[in-house]
Amino acid sequence: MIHAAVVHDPIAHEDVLSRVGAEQDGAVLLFLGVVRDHADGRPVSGMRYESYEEMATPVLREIAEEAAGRIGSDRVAVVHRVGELDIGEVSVAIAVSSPHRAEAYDASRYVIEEIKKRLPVWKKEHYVDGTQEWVAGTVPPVREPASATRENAR
Amino acid sequence: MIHAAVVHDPIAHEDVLSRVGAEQDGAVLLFLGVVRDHADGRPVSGMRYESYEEMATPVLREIAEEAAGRIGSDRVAVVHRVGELDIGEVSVAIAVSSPHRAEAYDASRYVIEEIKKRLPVWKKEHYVDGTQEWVAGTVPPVREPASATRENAR
Amino acid sequence: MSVQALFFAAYRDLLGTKGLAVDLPAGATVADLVAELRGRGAPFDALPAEPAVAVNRTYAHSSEALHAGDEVAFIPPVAGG
Amino acid sequence: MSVQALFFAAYRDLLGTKGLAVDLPAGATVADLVAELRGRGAPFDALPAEPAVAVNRTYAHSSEALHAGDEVAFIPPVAGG
Repeated sequence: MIHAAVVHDPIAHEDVLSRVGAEQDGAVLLFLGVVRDHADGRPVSGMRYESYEEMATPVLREIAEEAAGRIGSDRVAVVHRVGELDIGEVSVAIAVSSPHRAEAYDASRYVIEEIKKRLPVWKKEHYVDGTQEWVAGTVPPVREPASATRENAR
Repeated sequence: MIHAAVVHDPIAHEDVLSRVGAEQDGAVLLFLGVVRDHADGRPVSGMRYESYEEMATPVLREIAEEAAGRIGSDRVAVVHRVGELDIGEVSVAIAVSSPHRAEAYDASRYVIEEIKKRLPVWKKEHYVDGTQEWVAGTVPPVREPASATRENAR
Repeated sequence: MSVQALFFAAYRDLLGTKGLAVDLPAGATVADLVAELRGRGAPFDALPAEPAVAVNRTYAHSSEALHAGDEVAFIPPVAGG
Repeated sequence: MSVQALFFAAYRDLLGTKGLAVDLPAGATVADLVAELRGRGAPFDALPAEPAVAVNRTYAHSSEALHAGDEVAFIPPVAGG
């Protein structure tokens, strides 16, 4: 089952991993994004993640579903944490399983790359010198003909 | 620290995962190879892995060291199991961590691909119908000028 | 008509507010909303001329027409993961 | 001189033995060992003419010279992972 969630509490990666796997799957992949102690050479003491939560949750699910669709597996689980994180804490966990390894790597990579491109989440780095800064991010892509489609949907 | 081992007991993937990770690492990747319930459409009930253990251990270490060298991280751990495995049991666990995700994916993939190419391990599939068969494998590559080098080394 | 503008992260810090209601003429687009806000002067004029925007939690083009009650979020460059 | 030939997996099943000592003339190569074994007839002649071989636990070319006491493993196509 596809699982996608934005959470405030620490991520237990075992719980994310346990959501994937099936008797027909020969490959399981777990990716963990972790707060590291430096950024562009500057010592970092921690990180604050914020999200537009009402939008982040459905976008994360959409990304997970796209990843699943690419590989024909519904064993994709992704959890993104927000709030204050210390060095070494997990900000995102992505678990995928599939019959063959190539698909698992493909789907895992797809999820993290799409998160970086379009998940409405921001992070502020706290530096060891006491200053803090929003991390320079990526402008999310916007599809062109949204207006007509939306009109029709109303 | 680079870790490579061929083991007979079940793999505890948490132990493999816990061998990697460092304060400068923002990406952690765990790959698990799992015995699946079918092969080329035939229902499988289990798998027997055999190795040329005296050679498999150093080759596995060599692969892990090459992967580490590619990405400039020494956080690479790989454990391959041999013996009788049931469906769903882990045959190989690969954990990698690195400052950035691209390197972690690269190193993880390198380890599993090289294992498939040259680790002296074989597997016999046990089919649900009671028959069993050695899995068709890959002829390992052999470097050309081994003779001269070896003479000099003696 | 009235729409609800939301500001996150760097935009919220810039403007000192999480969001505000904005009155717009019927038929106004995302671009019209951005122009209205930037026309207010500092600090609103520091918003980009073409920010990424989500209307009712879906990314929307600047030409998209708005409707009364829409939730229009100004999305700074994202940095998840 | 004598070398120790080892057989794994499908090769072991084929030959019905895990290994055996083989006497070879001084200066014999991997290829000479393979030829000697295949020359024994069934089941040895079912070994490939150019099998992958490891000498003292390192993959070796068929032209590699052998030495007394070498461990020469016949490596069927590998299938780890």
